[in-house]
Amino acid sequence: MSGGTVTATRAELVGLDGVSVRFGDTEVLAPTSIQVREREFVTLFGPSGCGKSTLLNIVAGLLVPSSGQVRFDGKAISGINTRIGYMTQDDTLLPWRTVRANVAMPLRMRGVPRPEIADRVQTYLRLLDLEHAADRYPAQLSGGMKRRALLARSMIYEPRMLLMDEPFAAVDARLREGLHDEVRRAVEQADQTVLFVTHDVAEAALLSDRVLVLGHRPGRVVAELTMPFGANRDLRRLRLSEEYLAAQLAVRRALDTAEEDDD
Amino acid sequence: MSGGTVTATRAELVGLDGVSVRFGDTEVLAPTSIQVREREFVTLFGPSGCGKSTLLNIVAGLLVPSSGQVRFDGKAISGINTRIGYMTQDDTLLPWRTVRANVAMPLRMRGVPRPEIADRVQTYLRLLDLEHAADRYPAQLSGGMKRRALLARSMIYEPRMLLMDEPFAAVDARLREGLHDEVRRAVEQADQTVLFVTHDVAEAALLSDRVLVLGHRPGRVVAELTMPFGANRDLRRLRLSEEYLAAQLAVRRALDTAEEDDD
Amino acid sequence: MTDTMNGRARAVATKPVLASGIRDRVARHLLQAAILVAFLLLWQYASGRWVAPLFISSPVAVWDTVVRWIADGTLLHHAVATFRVAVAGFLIGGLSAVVFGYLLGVSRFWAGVAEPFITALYALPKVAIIPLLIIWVGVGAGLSLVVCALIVFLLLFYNTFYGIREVKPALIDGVRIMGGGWADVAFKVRLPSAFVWIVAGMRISVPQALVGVVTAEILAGNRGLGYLVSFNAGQFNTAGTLAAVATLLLIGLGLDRVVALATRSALAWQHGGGR
Amino acid sequence: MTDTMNGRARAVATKPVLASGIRDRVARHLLQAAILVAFLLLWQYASGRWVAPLFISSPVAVWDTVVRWIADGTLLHHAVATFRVAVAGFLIGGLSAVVFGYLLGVSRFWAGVAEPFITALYALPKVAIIPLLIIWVGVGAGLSLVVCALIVFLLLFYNTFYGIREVKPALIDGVRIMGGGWADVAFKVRLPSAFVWIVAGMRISVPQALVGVVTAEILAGNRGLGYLVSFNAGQFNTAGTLAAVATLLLIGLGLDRVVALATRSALAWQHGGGR
Amino acid sequence: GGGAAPGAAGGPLRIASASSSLSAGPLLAAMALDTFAQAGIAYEYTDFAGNSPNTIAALSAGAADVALVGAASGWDALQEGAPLVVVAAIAGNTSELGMRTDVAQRLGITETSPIEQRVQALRGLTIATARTGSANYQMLRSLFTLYGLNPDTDATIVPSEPTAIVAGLQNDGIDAAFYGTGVMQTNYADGTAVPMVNLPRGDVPELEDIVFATALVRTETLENDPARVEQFVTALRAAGTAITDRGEETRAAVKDRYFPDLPDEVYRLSWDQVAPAWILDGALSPQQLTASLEFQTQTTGKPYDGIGFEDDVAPIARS
Ligand SMILES: Nc1ncnc2c1ncn2[C@@H]1O[C@H](COP(=O)(O)OP(=O)(O)OP(=O)(O)O)[C@@H](O)[C@H]1O
Ligand SMILES: Nc1ncnc2c1ncn2[C@@H]1O[C@H](COP(=O)(O)OP(=O)(O)OP(=O)(O)O)[C@@H](O)[C@H]1O
Ligand SMILES: [Mg+2]
Ligand SMILES: [Mg+2]
Repeated sequence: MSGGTVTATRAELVGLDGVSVRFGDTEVLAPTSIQVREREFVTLFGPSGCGKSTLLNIVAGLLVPSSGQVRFDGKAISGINTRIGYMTQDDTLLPWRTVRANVAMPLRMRGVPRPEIADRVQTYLRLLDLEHAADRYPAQLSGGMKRRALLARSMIYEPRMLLMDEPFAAVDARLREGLHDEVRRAVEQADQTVLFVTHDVAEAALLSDRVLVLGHRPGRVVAELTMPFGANRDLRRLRLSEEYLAAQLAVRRALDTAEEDDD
Repeated sequence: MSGGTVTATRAELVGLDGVSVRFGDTEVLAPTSIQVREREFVTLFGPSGCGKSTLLNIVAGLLVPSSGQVRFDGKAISGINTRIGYMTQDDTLLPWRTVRANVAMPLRMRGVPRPEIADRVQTYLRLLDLEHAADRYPAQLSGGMKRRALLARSMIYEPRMLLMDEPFAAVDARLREGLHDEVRRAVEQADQTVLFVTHDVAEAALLSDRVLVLGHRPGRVVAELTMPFGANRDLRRLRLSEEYLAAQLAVRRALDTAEEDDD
Repeated sequence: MTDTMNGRARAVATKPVLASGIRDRVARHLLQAAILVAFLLLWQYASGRWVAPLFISSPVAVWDTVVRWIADGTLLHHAVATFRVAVAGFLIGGLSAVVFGYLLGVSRFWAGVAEPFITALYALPKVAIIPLLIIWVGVGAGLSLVVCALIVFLLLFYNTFYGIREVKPALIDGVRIMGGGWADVAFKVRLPSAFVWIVAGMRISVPQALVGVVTAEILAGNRGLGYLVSFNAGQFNTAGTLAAVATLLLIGLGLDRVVALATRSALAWQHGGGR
Repeated sequence: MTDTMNGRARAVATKPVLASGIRDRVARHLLQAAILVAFLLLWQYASGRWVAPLFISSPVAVWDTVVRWIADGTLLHHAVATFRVAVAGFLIGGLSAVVFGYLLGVSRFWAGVAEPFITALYALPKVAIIPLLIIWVGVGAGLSLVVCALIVFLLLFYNTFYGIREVKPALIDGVRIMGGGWADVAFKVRLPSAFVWIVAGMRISVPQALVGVVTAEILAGNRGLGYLVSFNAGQFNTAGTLAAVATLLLIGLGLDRVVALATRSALAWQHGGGR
Repeated sequence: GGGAAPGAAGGPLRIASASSSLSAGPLLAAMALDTFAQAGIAYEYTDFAGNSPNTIAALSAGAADVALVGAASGWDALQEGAPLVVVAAIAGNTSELGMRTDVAQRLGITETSPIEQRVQALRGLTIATARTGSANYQMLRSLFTLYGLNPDTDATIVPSEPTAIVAGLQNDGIDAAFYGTGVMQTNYADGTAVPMVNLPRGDVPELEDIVFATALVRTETLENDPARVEQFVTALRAAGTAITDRGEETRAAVKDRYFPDLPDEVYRLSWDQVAPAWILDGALSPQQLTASLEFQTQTTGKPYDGIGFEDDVAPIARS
């Protein structure tokens, strides 16, 4: 439980107070309060349609909630939040640019010198196994390759915070393990904060400092689990450990309870 | 091993002989031969970009291979194959129709009487937990809900064969288990044949009669594994069994070998 | 149409959405009224001071003429004549444009073959073929109808054609695999998908339908608003000319509004505001 | 453009793709040539048999006139005059259309405010305001330029406007989150995305640019192909009229081809053929 | 742009003409023989394709220095207060009425029948004429009124344009046409129509004094640069003299320059028909003005009391 206590003492990075969302007559999100601290890895976990992407959109400043306050780094969010990287659930690669150009875009917008851009793009393309496809247009990529290009684009500028909506769903098992390491490293060494969405219990248990389990109709937080693996976890060892299995079981049980509430 | 031998005696439904695909200068698929028999559940498993979706497109008649023969039910495929249901990796819901209308579409095209359509649509919407969203347009759905609507649309007309490209990736764990049952039932009771793509080792092991492991650059079949669980498997029991864990390990090992070949 | 700010969706309670929508609309209409009034005042002021009334008349004089024409029925008589022909011409030209644009949009080969000829027809100054048209269809309403239908056809054809081409092929494939025939592909995929383009084309061609009729009436007509325009222009009755032009503008704007309303509900699916 | 059949992608070796592309293109050009020849033969045959030469002259007579005009420099002199003005008018009208279409496309409020005024301007028969234009810009090249730029502006404006509106908002959001400013959004997302629309608008407006110049030249001119048209029409010299019209058509088609070529490579990303 | 300042005295004289047809014969002759050079000025010519209002707009805006227009449009402009002044009368009545040969035969009339009978015969016919509100259009209506016909109900008048008129007479689309000389000569030549009412010849005495084409300048031009106006009129008169004295040569020069492709027979017919209507000295009499204005009042219903011989006709144009 040491991990939980460590992060609990850090400053708040994201604060949602009584945030709710309606689309027309439908209440999509009941008033919800969530806090994410600096360098914390928080996972949103819950049934499809419960409002996970909606919550990420709110933090990204893309959606103004119907009620409630949203703070980022102590200040109310007004307008698009440019201090984050957002790996969306939908494809937002620009179809008229090659993979390389798409991935380089955030750096060019930030005025990074060209040689450095080329270097960093190369690094990320290698990391995501996209080197051979660097000069293809999105229409020429496979489904998983598009997701990986998007992932590269959201990570390359090392933003303060990463919002990741099912980032590894279309990635094969082997590459996925490598990326798990990469994301944890981002939190532990690059001081990034992560808000993560997945449907994979194991993934949620493995990576998170905290898991928020959501229920639906309307969406709301029904359980909160702190993962006991602490910072600087060794994923390789953790995968084979008993406590990891126990954590998975806990997450699954929380989800089941949440859904039984519904029925 | 009984399952393997049972399916091996059935008639061929899909036959690819020395099929290869090039896009411009890139060889995407090396000459490959694959057979799928009637009422068989075959899973394509392999790294992202190895040509899994490409293979499905060929069976669907959407892509004409650069070389080789493609048979379906004994006859060469020419043009779109309308005896299949195809759950694509990309979103192909019609944005200008509601979920209900999208799901009903194949039945209306087949001239099914209206009351029957309404019934069957209702059944499938319930099965996929979409009843409450039946009258929304695709733009008003969450990512997972879109995938589920697509799934309903590809299954509702109970085609001879189902092509499913990562159908459950965005579906939560609980619903997924229900859908696993449903798909196996389609094979065992409705005499359907399934060609399936997933990145989830456990899912591949659990559902398949046969798993084809693909390697990449260029895509090709590097291993073939027959799952020993036979027809009429009880998924609930299987999930807790030793042989299931063993099968998963076998799939994972085959994949690892395939990828080491690459490097 | 109203509740989405640029790139930033709003998820607010139903009431406030409507309220802000109404507030926006009121602001918009007030602004438009202000611009219109400013324009009229400027026009009235300029008339006789900066520009001779012979050329620009004045709003008051135009208004007087319009009132007089309404009273004696002149306006109704000519407006109905023009309007009728314009509607008929629009329907004929528009329908053939959609059909033809569809057919060429789905066939790259025939599109390639037909395209230069259509472009040539399009590049032809219509004034140059008026004599030929007169031989074929005579003068009067027939001529106006043909000119109008031709103009509408050409404008709408291009947009339909491009719209049909821009359809996502994956959607078509999906429908064909489900067992959809060409009619399903046409009416369930291609046309709905091209609808935004077709609507844009309609907004472009509706006013031109009127302009086409009026041009033909000016060149060879004895009825209609075009006749009123040229009749008054010939007598340097600028107030009369502008009164006819103003009526034309109002009819054009009115038709445009009708098209906009008729197509709005059919495009409702776009405004899910979802991401 | 060549290797995708309708809804059915082809993944064949590089060689065969090209070969079938070339075969298609040859077939297309042969067919076009056949249609053209058939048309010319029919025209020649009909002339004097079914229709008086006064109206349709004949291909041979038109050809003779063209040859004569080329020899004595008439054609070059007038064509250059028209072409120059058309290009300038197209650039002026086109650029302002893209800028203005962009600005209104991004702002729903201002679009709502400005839209009826633009529609009104668009619905105005240009012939009705020619006297006003003559007062403001005089006659000659200035008048042609203004008429041409106005027509191009209005046609291209609508397509740019709709194109900018049709941009997927998620793409814009993505770029803004990455830290993109308005210029990034404009040049990296909105304009590339609206490009298909703008291209369609250009194909619509290029021929009309010529038509605009020619119309102005016909109405008041002493130079240009429009003058040539009206000068010959005034003498009932139909061969001369049609020779000028034919030259106009060729220039129009040529300009259209230039636009098509210039825009093709910029749209290459669409033809990935991927699904 | 051509909207140059009115005082561009140094440059060529910018002549705008509503039409390059033979109605403007004296001007065409002046340009073809370049009597302008003899008078000491250079000129620049713009043709307005039959549209007098546009021509007057160009003149008023300073885009032209002299305008040759259909007189009717000129009177309307003057009545509406345009600051213009007549500097020359170019042609009297040049209009003619031609009838399809078979219609004339059916009605049993010829060019030599009494004028009353010829006009009455138009009852119920479809008659094409020039654009609505043009001089020809108004002349036709006035012809109707003179002989007791109602132009709005007794016949169908279709505004049309030259090619369409020739075609209409050839393919039976119309029964008759009323237009300036130079159009129906094509039909006379090929036999599809016959001349029926010839106004240049004086078939209708009431319409004889009506002036059909005039040359206008801006009042300020006359005040600031009378010499230029005089040069222009001098050049016109020189052309008039040439038409009288060297008829063949002038006719050939005009054909060469402005009608190179018109068949000889048609051109000759036209020239001979319209020549009597030209006002070769450019002079306008008070009677002609009065007749013209009275005629126009009949057709438009408008009074032309704002126009006076002293105010609106330059001394150089008075006879
Ligand atoms: N139009 C195209 N042009 C060039 N290459 C293409 C094109 N379409 C697909 N490819 C390439 O073909 C390969 C196979 O693609 P495919 O979509 O079949 O992969 P996949 O196995 O389904 O991958 P994933 O698991 O990521 O969906 C990829 O490397 C892709 O880049
Ligand atoms: N524009 C809209 N109009 C109406 N309802 C909407 C709209 N956009 C989203 N919703 C609804 O909001 C709910 C939450 O959507 P959200 O995308 O946040 O779900 P999610 O938790 O991300 O689901 P998934 O796991 O499937 O991605 C869904 O029920 C969806 O139908
Ligand atoms: Mg989601
Ligand atoms: Mg795939």
